[in-house]
Order: sequence, then C-alpha cells, then structure tokens
Amino acid sequence: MVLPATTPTPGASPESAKERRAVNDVVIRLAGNSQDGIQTIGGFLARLAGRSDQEVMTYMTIPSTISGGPSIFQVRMGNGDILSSGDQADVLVAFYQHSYESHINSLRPGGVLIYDSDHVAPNPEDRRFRAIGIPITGATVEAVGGSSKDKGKNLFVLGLLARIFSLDVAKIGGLISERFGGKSEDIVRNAMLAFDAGYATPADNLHDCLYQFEAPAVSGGRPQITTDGNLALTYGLIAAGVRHGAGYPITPWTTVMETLRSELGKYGGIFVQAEDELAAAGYALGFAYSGHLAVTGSSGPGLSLKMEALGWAVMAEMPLIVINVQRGGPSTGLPTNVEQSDLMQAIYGSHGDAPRVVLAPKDVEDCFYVALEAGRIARKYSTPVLILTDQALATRIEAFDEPDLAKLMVDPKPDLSPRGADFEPYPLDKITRHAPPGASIATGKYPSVSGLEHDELGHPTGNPALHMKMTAKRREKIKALGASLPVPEVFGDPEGDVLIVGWGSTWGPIREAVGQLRAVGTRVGQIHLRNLHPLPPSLEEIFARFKKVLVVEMNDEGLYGFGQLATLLRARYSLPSIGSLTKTDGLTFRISEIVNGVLQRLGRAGTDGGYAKPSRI
Amino acid sequence: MVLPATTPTPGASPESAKERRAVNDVVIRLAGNSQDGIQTIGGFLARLAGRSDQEVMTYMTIPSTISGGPSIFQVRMGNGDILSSGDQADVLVAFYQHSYESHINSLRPGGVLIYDSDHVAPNPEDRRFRAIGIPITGATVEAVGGSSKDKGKNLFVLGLLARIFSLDVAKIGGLISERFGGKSEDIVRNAMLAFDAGYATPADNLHDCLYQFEAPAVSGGRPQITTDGNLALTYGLIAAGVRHGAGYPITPWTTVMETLRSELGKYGGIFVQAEDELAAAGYALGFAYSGHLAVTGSSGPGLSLKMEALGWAVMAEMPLIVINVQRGGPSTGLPTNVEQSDLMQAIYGSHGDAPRVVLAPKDVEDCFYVALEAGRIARKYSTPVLILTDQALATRIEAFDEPDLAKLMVDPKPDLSPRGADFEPYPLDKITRHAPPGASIATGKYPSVSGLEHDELGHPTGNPALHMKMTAKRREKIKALGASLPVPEVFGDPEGDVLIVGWGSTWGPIREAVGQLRAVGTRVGQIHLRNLHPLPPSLEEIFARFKKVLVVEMNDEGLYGFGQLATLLRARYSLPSIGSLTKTDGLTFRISEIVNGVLQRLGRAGTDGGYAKPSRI
Amino acid sequence: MSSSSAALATAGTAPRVPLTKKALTADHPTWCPGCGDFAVLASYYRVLEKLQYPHENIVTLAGIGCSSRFPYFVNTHGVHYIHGRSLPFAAGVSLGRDDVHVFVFGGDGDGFSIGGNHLVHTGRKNVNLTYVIMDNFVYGLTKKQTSPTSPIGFKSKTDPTGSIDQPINPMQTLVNSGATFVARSHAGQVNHMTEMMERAARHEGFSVVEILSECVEFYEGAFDAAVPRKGGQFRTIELRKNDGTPEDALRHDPSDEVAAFRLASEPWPGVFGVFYESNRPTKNKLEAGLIAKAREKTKSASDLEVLQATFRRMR
Amino acid sequence: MSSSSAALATAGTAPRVPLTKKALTADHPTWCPGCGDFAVLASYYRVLEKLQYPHENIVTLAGIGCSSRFPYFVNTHGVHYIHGRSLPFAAGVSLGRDDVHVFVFGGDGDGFSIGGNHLVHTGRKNVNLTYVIMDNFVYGLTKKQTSPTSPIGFKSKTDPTGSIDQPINPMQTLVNSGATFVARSHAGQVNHMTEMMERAARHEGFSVVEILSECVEFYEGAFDAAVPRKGGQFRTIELRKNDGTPEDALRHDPSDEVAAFRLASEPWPGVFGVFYESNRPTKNKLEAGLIAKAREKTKSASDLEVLQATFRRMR
Ligand SMILES: Cc1ncc(C[n+]2csc(CCOP(=O)(O)OP(=O)(O)O)c2C)c(N)n1
Ligand SMILES: Cc1ncc(C[n+]2csc(CCOP(=O)(O)OP(=O)(O)O)c2C)c(N)n1
Ligand code: SF4
Ligand code: SF4
Ligand SMILES: [Mg+2]
Ligand SMILES: [Mg+2]
Repeated sequence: MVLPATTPTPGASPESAKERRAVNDVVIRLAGNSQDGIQTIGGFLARLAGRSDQEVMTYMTIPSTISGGPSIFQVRMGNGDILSSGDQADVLVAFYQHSYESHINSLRPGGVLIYDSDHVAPNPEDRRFRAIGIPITGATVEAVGGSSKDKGKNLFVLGLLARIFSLDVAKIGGLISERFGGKSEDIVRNAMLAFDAGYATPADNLHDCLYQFEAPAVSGGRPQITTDGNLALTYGLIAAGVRHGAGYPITPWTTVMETLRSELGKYGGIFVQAEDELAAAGYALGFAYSGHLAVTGSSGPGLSLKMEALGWAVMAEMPLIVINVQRGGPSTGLPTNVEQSDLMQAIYGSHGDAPRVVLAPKDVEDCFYVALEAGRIARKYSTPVLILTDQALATRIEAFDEPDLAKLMVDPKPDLSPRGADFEPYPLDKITRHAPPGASIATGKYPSVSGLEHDELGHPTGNPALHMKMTAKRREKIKALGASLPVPEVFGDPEGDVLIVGWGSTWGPIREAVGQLRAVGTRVGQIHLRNLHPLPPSLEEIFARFKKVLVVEMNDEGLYGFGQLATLLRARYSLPSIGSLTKTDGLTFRISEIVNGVLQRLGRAGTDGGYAKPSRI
Repeated sequence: MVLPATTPTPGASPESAKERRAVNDVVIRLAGNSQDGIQTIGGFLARLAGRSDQEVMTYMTIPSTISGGPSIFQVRMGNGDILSSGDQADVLVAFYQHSYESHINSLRPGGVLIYDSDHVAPNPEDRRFRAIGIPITGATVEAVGGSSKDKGKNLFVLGLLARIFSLDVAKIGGLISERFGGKSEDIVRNAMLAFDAGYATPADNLHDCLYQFEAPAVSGGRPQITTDGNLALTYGLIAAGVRHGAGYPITPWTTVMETLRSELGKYGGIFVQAEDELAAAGYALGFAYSGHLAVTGSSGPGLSLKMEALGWAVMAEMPLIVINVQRGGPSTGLPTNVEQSDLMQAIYGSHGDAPRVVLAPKDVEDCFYVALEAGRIARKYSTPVLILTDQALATRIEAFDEPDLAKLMVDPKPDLSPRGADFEPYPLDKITRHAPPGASIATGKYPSVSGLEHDELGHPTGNPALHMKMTAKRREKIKALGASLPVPEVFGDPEGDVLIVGWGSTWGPIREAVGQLRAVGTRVGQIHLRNLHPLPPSLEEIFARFKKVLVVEMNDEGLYGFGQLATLLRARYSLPSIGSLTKTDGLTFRISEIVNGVLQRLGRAGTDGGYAKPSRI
Repeated sequence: MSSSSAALATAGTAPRVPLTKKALTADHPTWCPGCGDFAVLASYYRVLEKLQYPHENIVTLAGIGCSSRFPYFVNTHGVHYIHGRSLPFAAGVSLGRDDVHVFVFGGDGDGFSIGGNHLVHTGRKNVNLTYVIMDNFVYGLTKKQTSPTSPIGFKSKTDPTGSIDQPINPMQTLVNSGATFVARSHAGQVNHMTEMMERAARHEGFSVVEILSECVEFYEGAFDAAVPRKGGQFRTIELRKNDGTPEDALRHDPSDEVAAFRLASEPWPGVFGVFYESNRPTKNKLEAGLIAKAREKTKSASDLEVLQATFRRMR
Repeated sequence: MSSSSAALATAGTAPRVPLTKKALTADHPTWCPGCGDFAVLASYYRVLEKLQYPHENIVTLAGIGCSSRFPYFVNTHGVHYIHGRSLPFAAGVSLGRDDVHVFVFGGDGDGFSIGGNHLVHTGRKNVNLTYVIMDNFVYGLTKKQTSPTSPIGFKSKTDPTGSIDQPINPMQTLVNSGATFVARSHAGQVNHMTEMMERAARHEGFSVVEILSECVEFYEGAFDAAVPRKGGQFRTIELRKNDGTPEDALRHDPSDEVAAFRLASEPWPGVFGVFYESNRPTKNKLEAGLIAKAREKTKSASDLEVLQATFRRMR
C-alpha cells in the first residue's frame, strides 16, 4: 500500500531528537472499552517494538461480560531485558471517566496522563501526574468524517503516541496496511486519516512531553518476531512435528486449537473439533496410535475431563502432547484470569499410579521451545507429556529472536517399517516403541495396546509379579528422563539468604524482583523449573546453599501452608527451609509483591514500591 | 425348615470333645473353580463364626475370565483378634489338580491337605503336610443322585469341615435353609444330602485330624453380625441418612450401588443408575442441592470421570459423599485386584485449588462407621467427602458387634424452613449452609449456586480480592475440620525404633506385624490414619518419638521413592525420617512382608516366616 | 415439567402476593445488545407470571454458555452447573423434590455437543422437567466456533473456510430421545415462543423446546429465513383436532413419533410448533411406585426398624 | 469402512500368502461357553478372509465389556481402550491413516450408555470405519445390570423388581445418528450376520451393525423371539430393486431415512437387514479436500517453507 500523502516522511519527525528526552523503556497503559480496539493498537505497538529490535511485553484484561466492557491493554517496550509488563504505568491513556478512575492509581507519580477531554474530567486537585487532555473523540470524528462515528479513536491515539515517542511512522503504516489490507480501501484510508490526525497533534498541546527511545543494543542477528504465548506454542507444536490433534473450545486454550485447525491443513495434517474433551483425547490418542505425533489440550475444566484418557495413555505408553492453558479455578472459576493451580492435577489427576511428564514454559519464547521439548520427550519415552501454560502467557505479546527453523524443525512420520521377530510392544527391559498399524510383524503375531495390565505382548494379565514389573517399567523410564535433565541454572547470587524457585509465567516478575532485592543488599538467587515432573537433578545441592528456599507461585497456600510446587519439593527433599509465597487474586505477580514477600520473610520491612525502580520517563 | 432326619442332633458330634485337639484360630483355604460355589461355603463358615461369637476374616480372588475359572476363598476363624486372613493356611482344600499345584505352597508345613481324590494326585514325595484324600466328587454324586452331577461338592466339603472342626450343625442347617429358602424344596434337600454325606465321612479316613475350637471369650453383649465391606459401607450410608444417590456399574463398586438400588426404596429414597459416571455425579449433586444427603461412587476409572463434577462441588460448597472402591490401576488396570493408588487423585484430581475431605476405613466394621462420619462432615462443612475403600475390603467378610442403630441413625430431611433477611449462601465469615429450593427467603432475593467464582449471594465475580477471600473460605473450613479431629492413638510402643503408619485395609496385617515385631524385640508403634485430608493434629509430635516413620501402603514408590501417603506426610512435615514400604502386586500385604520390610530397614535380617507365628493346628 | 406436582405447604401463613416480573428480575443480563436470548428471558418471565407457582418452588438451572447464564438473570433458586451436564443435575433435583418446578436453559453446544448423551437418557427416563435449548447455531460464549447445529459452510474460527461436518437435526434428535413433549419456536416470535414454553411447563414429563435465538455477535441473520419481516417464512404446525373432518387427516398428529420425525426432515427453515407429545409415565411416578411397593412390603416400618431388621438378617 | 482406501505398499516383496482364519486367531476367548459373541468372532474371521486386506493393515478396536475383549481374540493390530470411548479413538486412527481398515467392536452399554454421544457425533461426521455393536440387552462383564437396551420389566441386579426406564431403540438411534450404513442382525444367523458385516466393511463411511448376541449367563433366551427353532421369527428386510414392478414399491428403500425410522418402530423382535444406506461424503474425504485446498494455496511448499513464511509474517 502507498501511504496517503498526508503522512510525514519516515524518520522525519516534527521535532528533532534533541528536543526529546531519552527513555530506555516505557510502560503504556491503554484503558477503555474492549470495543474501542485498544487491543489492536496495543498489538501494533508491540509489533513495532519487535520490528525495531526492542524488547516488549504486554498485558491485557478480558471483559467479563459477553458484550464487552471495560478493558485494558498495557505495553512495556524499550531496551534491556523486559521481563514483566511493569507494575506501574509511565503513561496512562484514559478513554472514559471510568477508565480514568479505575486506573489512575496504577500510574506512577510523575507519569503522564493522556485523557480524552470529550469524556474525562480528571480530578484537578491531583497533582501527582502530568495531565494532557486531548479531544480524542471529537478530533477523530472530525478527521475521519461523520459516518464512522468515533471508530478510529484507537488509531488516533496510536498517532498521538507515535508523535510523543517519535515512533517509526513508516513501519506503523506498514503494520496498518498489513492488518487492514484484506478489507476495503475505505477502511485503510479511514485508519490512516485517524492516525495522521493523532500524529498531527501540535507539540504545544503535549506540554513538552516528548521522548525518544535510546538506540537498541545491537541486534542478535536474527530478526525479531512478535507474538503471543498461544501462537508461539502452536507454532512450536508444528515445528515439533505435530500434524494431528483434537480439542474442544474453552477459554483461554481456544486460540491454540483455532490456529491448529486453520494451519495444519497446509502441512497435510488434521485437527478435529470433537464433541467434548473426552472425545478429543480419544481422537488424539487414535492419531498417536496410528503413528503420528499428536496433541490435545484444553483449560482446567477440560483437563478434568481428560483424566481417564490420560491414565490410559500412561498404561498403554502412548506418546501424546497435552496442553493445559491454566486459568483461575476451581470449577468454572475465573475463566479470564490467571492461576497456576493445575500442577497437582497434571501430575496426580488420574487414578492409579500413572507417572507422566509435566513441563511449563517461562515466557512467550519458551512456549515455542517447550513444545519442541515436549515432542522430543513424548517420542523418546513413549509417554504423555503435559505442558502447563497459563492465561497470562496465552494472551501476552513479546518479541524474541526468530527461531532457526531449518535447524529445529522435526517431521516424524509414522514408522511403518516391518518389525522383527523380537518385537514386543512392552518389553520389560526397554522403553516401549509401538508398531503402528501398517507395520508388519515378522512373527505374524500382532500386538495389542492395552489399558489393562498386560504382558510384554500387550495381553492382559493378573499376574502379581508382572504388575509389579510393569509398574516399575513405567516408573523407571520417567526416572531415566529425570536423571538426564540439565541441572537448572542459578541466576543472581549462587548462595545466600534466599533462593526463589518459580515455574511458568512468573519467571519475568521473579527475575526483576531478584534484581531489585540484590540492589537493596539481599543475597538472592533464582532458579526457574521447566521440568516439574520428573524434577531435574541436583536441586538438593542448590537448595542447601541458601538459608531459605521460597517457592513463588500463583495458587493457594493449601491446608498446610504450601503452594503446589512447594508441596512437591518438600515431599521430595523434606527440607524445612522450603517455604511458599502464593497468591490467588487471578492476576500476575507484581514485582513489589515478590520483593515485599521476600523481605518480610527475611524479617525486613517491605518497601512500598519506593525501592530501586529505574527511572524511565 | 425341618432338618432332614439323617442330620445328627445338634451338639452331638460323633466324637467327644476330648478326642479332638483344641485350636484357637484356623486358616482354611478352599481352592477350586468359581463355578463350584466355594464362595458360598466360605460365606457359611464366616457367618457361622459370627453367630458363634468368634472372630472371622475372609479373603477371596475373583477369576479373570468372564466364564469363571480358578478361584480361592480363604477363611480365618477363631478366637482372639483376627486381623488378617492369614499369610499361610492351616488347612487347604484342593478341588482340582491345578488348585493343588497353585496353592500347596501356601499351606504351612504341618498343615492339613484335603484333596478330592477323584481329581487330584498329590506329590507322594512331599511329606510336609498331612494329606487326606476323599473322593469328594464321587461321594457327592452318590449322595445327591445323578441328575445334579457334581453340584453340591461345596456342601459336601462344608459337611466334611463341620466334622473335622466339630462345628455347630444346627446353626449350619439354619444358614443353609436361609440361603436356599426361597428356592424349590429339591434344592434344599439336595444341599442337605450333600452336607450330611460330607459330615458322615468316617473318622478313620480323617487320620485323626479332628479339632475343637476353644470356647470364645465372653461375648461383648451385642450380637455379632457377619458381612463384607461393601455391605457394611452401604448400610452405614443408610444409617448416616443417605436416601438418594446415583452411580454407574463398575467392579468392585457395583455391589454398593446394587444394594442401594434395592434397599433405598424401603426408606422412601431413590438410587439412579445413570448413563455414565459424569451423569451419576450430576444426579447426586442435584439430589444434594435439593436438600438431601446424597452419595455417588465408583472405582478408579469412574472417579477419573467425576473430577470435573467434584471440583464444582468444592466451588459450590455442596455436601456429598463420594465412594471410591479402589482397585489396581492405572487405567483399566487390574480390576479384580487391590491397590491403594487413588489417594493423590482423591485429594488433587480436580483442576484448581479444590480442597475436599478424604477418609478411609480400616476394616469391615469401620466401613459402616466411616460412612456415618462422612455424612456428619459433609453436612457440617458443606463439602464433598471421599471415602477410599478398596477391593480387599469390599469382598472380605468379617464379624463384628451389631451397631446400636437406635443411637446412631441419622435422618436429615431437606430443611425447607424460611430463611431470614440475612441469608447468604456464601457468607465470608461463616460456613456455607445452602437453602434448598422450597425454602423461601425473607428478602425475596433467591440465591444462585455457582461454579464460577462468586460473591456472598452466589453471583459471579472477577473481583481479585473476592477470589482470594473465597479461596481462603473454602480452605479454612477444611482446616477447621482438621483442627477438630482426634489425635490418632498409638498402638504398641509409644516411642522407639519405628512407627508404622498405615491407612485403609492394611490395618489388620500391620497390627499383626507390630505384634510379631515387638515379640522379636523391636520397639515398634503403629498409627493408622482414617483422616487423610485434612490430616489430624499432633502427628508431628508422635513422629518425633520414633527414629523412623515407615508408611506402609499398597501403591508404587513413585519417582522419588515414596508412596502416596508418605509423599503427603513428607510434604506437610518435611521430616527426613519418613520413609515408605510399598508394593504393587495387587494382593493384600502379608504379615511377613511388613515384618521383613521393617527389619530390613532396621538393618536386621528378615525372617522367612519362621518368626513367632503362634502355632494353631 | 408438570404443574400437577403438589406444592408442599411452606411455612408462611400470610396470603401470597402474586408473582410478578419485577419480583423475578435479577441481575441485568450481560448478553450483547440485540441477542435473541433477551426475548427468551422475557418469555420465561411471562410464563412464570401465568403459572403463578410459589416463588420459592421454582428452580432455574443451566450449564455453561451465553444462554446458560440464564439463572443469574432470574430471581429464583438458581444453579449454574458445569458445561453440558445440566440435565442429570436437574433430573436429580426433580426426582429429589417432587414439589419444585425445574427449568433448564442452555445452548446448542451445551445440549447437543458435550451434553448430547444426557439429553437422550434423561429423555428415555422421562424425568419431569422443562428444558429450553436456545439454539444459535454457534458457540457464543467462546466466541464463534462451529456448533453441532452450524450449517455446512458456516465460517467460524474452527472452520475458517466453512464447516464440513453434517450438523445434527435437533428436532429429529429430540423426537428420538424419548422426550414426551418436543416443540420448536423462534425468539423473534414472542407469542409463539411463550405458548410453547407454557405448554412445555404444563406438560408432565420431560419437555423440550428448541428456540432459534440469534447470536447477533457471531452469527447475525442466521434465522432470517424464518423471519417474515426479513422475507422469510414462519410456518407453524397445525395439530390434529380429531374432529372427524377430512382436512383433519392432513393435520399433524403429535402422538405419532414417525410423523414427527418426518416433519423434522422438512428443509430449512422447517416448521414451528409442537412436534411430539405423549403421556408415558414419568420416572418420578415410576420411582414413587417402587417406593410404594417397597413400603408395602415393609408394612411402612420406620427407617430405624427397616435397618434393624436388615442387621438382624446379618447375624 | 471402505475397501476402496488404497493399501499403502508395505515393505515385503514376497507374494502375500492369503489371510486365513488360522493366522487371524489369537488367545482363546474368555467368554462363557455358549455366549453369542463366539459367533460374531467367527463371522469376523470369515469377513476378513473374504476381504483379504493386508494383514498388517487391519485394526481391531474396542472399549470395555465382555464383547469389548474382542481385540485380544483376533490376531491383528489391536487396541483395548476405555469404556465407551472407542469411537473417537477409532476415528482418530481412521483419519490419521487412510490406508488401514478400522473395525470397532463393543457392547450395548459401551455403545449406547456411556458412549452414546460419540456414536451420534462420529455418525454425523461420517468417519470411515465399521462398528459392530454386540447387543445382549444387559451389562455382561459387570454381571447383570440393566443396560439401555434392557426391556422394561427385565430383572437385573440394579432393577431387582424389573427395570422401569424405557430402553432406547437401537435402530432409530443409529438411523438418527447420521451413520451412512445401518444394519441389524442376529448372532444365531451366521450367514446373515456375515453378509451384514461384509456389506458394512465394504461401505465407505461410518457403517454400523447391531447384532443381537445372547448373554447366556445373565440374559438367557433374550432373543428367542427371533430364533425360528425356538418358535420365533427371523424376518428379513427386502430391499428395493428399482425394477419398476408394483411389488417393488412395497420393498424398503434404504436411502429413505424416514422409512428406516418407521421400520425401526416395528414391534419386537422387529426386522433384520439393511435399514439405511447412503453415500454422503466421509470426513476422511472432506478433510483431504481441505488439505488439498490449503496445499494449493501454499503451492505445495514444504513444511519448513510454510512455517518459515508464517514466522516472517510475525516479524
Ligand atoms: C468442560 C468445558 N468445556 C468447555 C467449556 C467452554 N465453553 C463454555 S460455553 C461453551 C459453548 C457455548 O456454546 P453454546 O452451548 O451453544 O452456548 P451459547 O454461548 O452459544 O449460548 C464452551 C465450549 C467449558 N466451560 N467447560
Ligand atoms: C469408566 C468405566 N465405567 C465403568 C466400567 C465398568 N464396566 C466395564 S464393562 C461395562 C458394561 C458392560 O456392558 P456392555 O457394554 O453391554 O458389554 P457386555 O459385557 O454386555 O458385552 C461396565 C459398566 C469401566 N470399565 N469403566
Ligand atoms: S455472543 Fe451471541 S449468544 Fe452470546 S450474548 Fe452475544 S449475541 Fe448473545
Ligand atoms: S457374561 Fe454374558 S456376554 Fe459375557 S461372556 Fe458370559 S455369556 Fe457372554
Ligand atoms: Mg450456541
Ligand atoms: Mg451388553
């Protein structure tokens, strides 16, 4: 698309760089209604950051009513490690009075409040912020013309932000045309009209609040991609060789299955929308049995429905990848909030002794790589592998180095080669390797795959000794995997006061918290577990180097005062030094919550957010 | 029924008491095919023991083929505490060559082998036993007449055993007529003909193997009843006030539901056979919501299907009793064997933080009382309560004092009284008490019962603070229950070398093992946990009094070397002294396995069954 | 669900004030403006106003979905259970308490996909309750996936190039389920819908009404073919009057299962009204019969006496 | 299941020896002597002998039940899955591997009770496989509980005074499910049963045969009414020949769903044969079509190229 003539030439911003203050990274919170398209422009900002070799992380809320409603989208972008979407905003854009009122206290003192003066009357007494009123609604209507009403406000704001932060207008134009390219010319034109109007806001009206990002560190060579956790995971599955799967919709898992359904065809694969989660697990296991690397998944309630099928997969030793995009529980719970409360179920949810593998990705990039790892383990150990991601990761946008697909991509096809006379599906001394249908067996004796306890050929047995041996076989292969895992790296102090142990999406906030804690003189280390079952080796030695081990997780403290991972670690190591920092408010950890939690446990006073926060704007 | 004239007069046994050797308790193993009705005569023996104020315990195996096949029934009867069905038999009755071959090594040296000389040719070299050959088949055919073939062999053997042990023939006659009373006269007559023929076996043929039970200790005053664990549990549920329930058949749970289905009508109640286990949980929760104390249940696979519904029950805070008659797992596993491998699932099987109550009965009598306790807790704490029994308890017959029903029986009817203006289903500061439909609410505002996170009135909320508070509300009530529980009693040494901790049906074998271990000079105590979640108070202090804590359970040692209860205890108390003794052969613990396991962990050599076994025959 | 189940006398002695829409209204619905479900809710209010059951004896239940939010929007005893399993729960309430009136609401996904089997089995058991399926041919709450009633070619997020699986035929499925009252209506036809819901409520047994209820957000215009002011046709079923006239033979006999099945095979948008009605005994009645027989045998002994007698037999 | 799916060439080059009953026989069945299931197994051997599929391309699957022990008694690739869920598993195998022949066996409880919903949805999707329901009107493996096909009055352990819930009508249920081949037979009629199973196997799409297979242990004589030598009647369906004769109009048109539904409503023991048959496209074909369209768009780029292009769009 050719950009409309009104658009300023790329790079030539109306103010020169020296009139602008340099910033390293910035947290911008857009607060409006979900109908206003704030996710769209938030997404543009994130994508832009990615294309500019910046780091970026986003955070959004989903309105609780079906027809939409109040919603926020927060973007943190800039240089250096961006590990969380930020506790407090540097810039707040308030579309409505309710947006202003609900979010003004998340703006840090000294931050910039931009409000739509057509809708918002800020408290004139409140001098904590620099307030900039712009008639966003009126100006948009004026710029775009009456028929579209105030549609386009979001692009007006994007233009405004581009002006304030001297963003790359050409790149944004590219993003807009990519996004609306399929639609009518009108739509693209209107979008650009609104954008340009925002961009044209006179500097005077901005009270001198103009900034320029510092140049990013030299890029890693590979281009950055910008995406959310569910998409990263989905493409990770495809890279891992998944061509078949089945699921049933549920928030926030749904976008994984939607993407697989629309993408797998290109790879010759099939994704089935089943009648329920039990059927979905059945389809996936049928695909797996037939020789493919297959996936099924869901969120909490759907996982509860898959417990019987997963038990069968353990007994039958069937490779399978199972995704749980965790949300607030129990039961229907808080479907659009985040929680890490399905860990115990992932490990122990099926009846009987049914050992299986559980992994969790730490950020959006890791969603991609953890899928590859799950595929590797499922195939190598002929076992179901559960991936526990969560609602926060699912919808969060981050930028990361494009993976080297040529090196990483796996394409396991069904192995139909004839099997020799020594073939047994369940040898006692080797890991199970199934012969899919289509593979002939030299003996002419075909194997059974069974959920009953069975002998080496898969035939049912009630023999006590065999049940003991087969139980051991299923256990020992998982132990062998555990022994082969890398020892987790300790970040921060290698020994000292506190070791913070986390898993899943809390990685970023914990890492930032560790930085802040060390800055105030605490000796703190961090390990983050990706392998939750089996656990990696040598944790005991690492734990021994710290006075306290504090497990930080988003779930309940339980009857005995310990979160779910803490419970597992205590059971394995029986170290009284292992304690818990948990919460169940359905929100991601704020850095200050972790910092204060640690300081409190060290007998020091918590800070009130007033600690070592690097100044930005 | 009038006993046929050929029957000797009660009490007048052909030999006088002084020609007989006195015995205290005896283990009789009947080995044949399930079609031979050995369960029937085993049941008669057990019932007879109960009616004679003796103790009794039985053990049986279920053939693995549908059409029946090899099967055993073992009865241990006599005086003193009979806590297990016995490691080794004193008398083996072998109907077939395969019975002889499979079971001869379970007969203790010096024991009595009775074999059907029409089918069995024992090894003449084997001098370890006293062998008595009787043409059981031929003699039965002769006694009963040709048309019924060898049907009645079992009653012939019963007569034989009555002769050998000088059993009360009148009482047996009563049992036979009760059992076959509803059938044709012919059947009763044939049964008695076979019985009498067995009883008439000449003393000479018995090689002097004649015994007399010592007189039982004075009876406890209440009559004894004889029944199996599933029936005791079922009648316990009825005593607890259960009038409504739903289920789906599965072995070994089925007899609970069958009995409820045929009994509840007499109490004005309803039991529904649902289309599957998910529906069964739904029906039961509908009954519970409508104001009744309700039950659902299953065995392993069915429980895996109820995990979503149980999570709802936790969230909605609905009282419900849930039975799991555990069997060998995982998956379809070993349906007719025993295992205690569903404990973790009972506690952690649903997604989200979903705390609920888990209880386990220790013997058949306790199956009755644990149901009463489950009803009490479910109603008082408005919570689902799981009862973990198992296949061994389900089919085992024991005799125990008849419960004092007039004192114990509870009859909770729906409470339809109008609720005041302060009524809230989910008050933050009180335990939930639902108002069932039919109850009017003074405010005119009717409550919602919800699986979404909710406010005090049951309306959905995404409010972070409320989710935290409601999570705490659900947790704290279970903690309050925990704090109110009695401290478990220590049996045996109050402090010392080893504390054996068990749960469920292992109680008897553990207690006998403790006796034997103390007899060889080990300082051993025992606690047996009935409350598995929440755990009772003060365990820590008890554990501290022993050098080692050994948790004995029938499940796998897991990835880290600990059984399921051991894992829970280590997680709570983080005591390195807590270790595990587990097994997964699908069979109940033999006393020697426990004794040897303990001795081994104490660095002493295990015994080979040669330790302090009280001589019996 | 039957109006014949006798209302248990409840405590209050003051004369009852009539049940009004106002008393029945609860939270403001969170549905999108224009959603068909609003009209269904309005009809439910009207039916309850007509029936004048004691307020505290009405139960409104649902599974999960946009439509299943119903219980929060009605001020009666309410239950929001899990996805697809509302029927067994509701059946438990109905069998547990013959004095209450059980209404279940839900969507096409809840009822025909994950919940499809419960429909058949609650149907064949003929449990006394009323079930309203708000069929919008799409998954609303999860934002536009194919549902088991989505027509072939429907473009959803799980079928971006158009759905390919043959949908179920709701009326055929319901007729086959064993339900003893089966009707079909449209949320745009308020009077017809109210009439169907009222007839369902007055029916003793398992009564189901499928209501086409448009999802304006994710499947706008789905039912235009049945909306006269959009050029469609709303054809209703004429029921047999048994008046002996020759025309009458052409009218639909709702007790004829095969005829109902045939009627359900008419091409889209088909016909509206009562497809099937019969008065097979309800499970509620049959279970009550078993209880009566059992109590006759025990000579209506008290619970304690019955259990004591049982224990005596175990001596 | 179709015989048209092309068998993938497998490794061996030696000419194939014909597939015999001997090669197909595995463990000795654990069924009770006299159980109807033996005859079904014998028919399956015969059908496989006729079809002569490559041995390694046959898959025999089942859920749980006496009948579901089938896979252990046939020497083919076999799966013993969980109770009631064999169809989704089998559908996964069929969709995953168009070169294999998928046969599913199961009981009335497995298929119509816990598995009832999967039947309907596999049916409407018309997944290419053959499903044989061995209906004995009872739960065999768990020893005599009421099944969804047990007639009213049947005395089981869960209905000691006789069952009260109306059973489903298997043929009506199957016709309504969307299955594209629906037939009924009797284990005592070996030739008829073999013919039905063979036709089902040769049908492309979801084919189901209900076989009345007596449980001699827990429901002896259940099907005597259909056994001529016990005074019963084995009435078979005459199929339309389209020969223009007037008699032909009276014969059954298996493509007519409503006629099939009506036929299924005939009183016990009803009729035997093919109730319904149509050639709606299978999901296997439809999914293959989606793949072909998608590959056309990507110009059959390699998997790596496709994924790389996707990542480029995320830059
Ligand atoms: C076990 C389970 N699976 C999936 C979901 C997610 N879910 C909620 S509603 C719904 C379907 C909604 O469609 P429908 O029943 O047609 O209702 P509508 O929203 O269209 O009214 C789904 C899949 C869930 N809550 N629980
Ligand atoms: C989830 C689950 N529920 C229940 C069972 C127990 N069970 C095994 S087979 C069966 C039903 C058997 O009846 P049917 O399917 O008719 O087969 P049949 O034995 O009569 O051939 C049941 C209830 C189980 N294995 N798994
Ligand atoms: S999404 Fe559709 S069904 Fe849901 S409230 Fe909106 S319009 Fe109604
Ligand atoms: S129980 Fe019935 S169905 Fe099962 S094997 Fe025996 S006769 Fe056959
Ligand atoms: Mg819908
Ligand atoms: Mg059956």
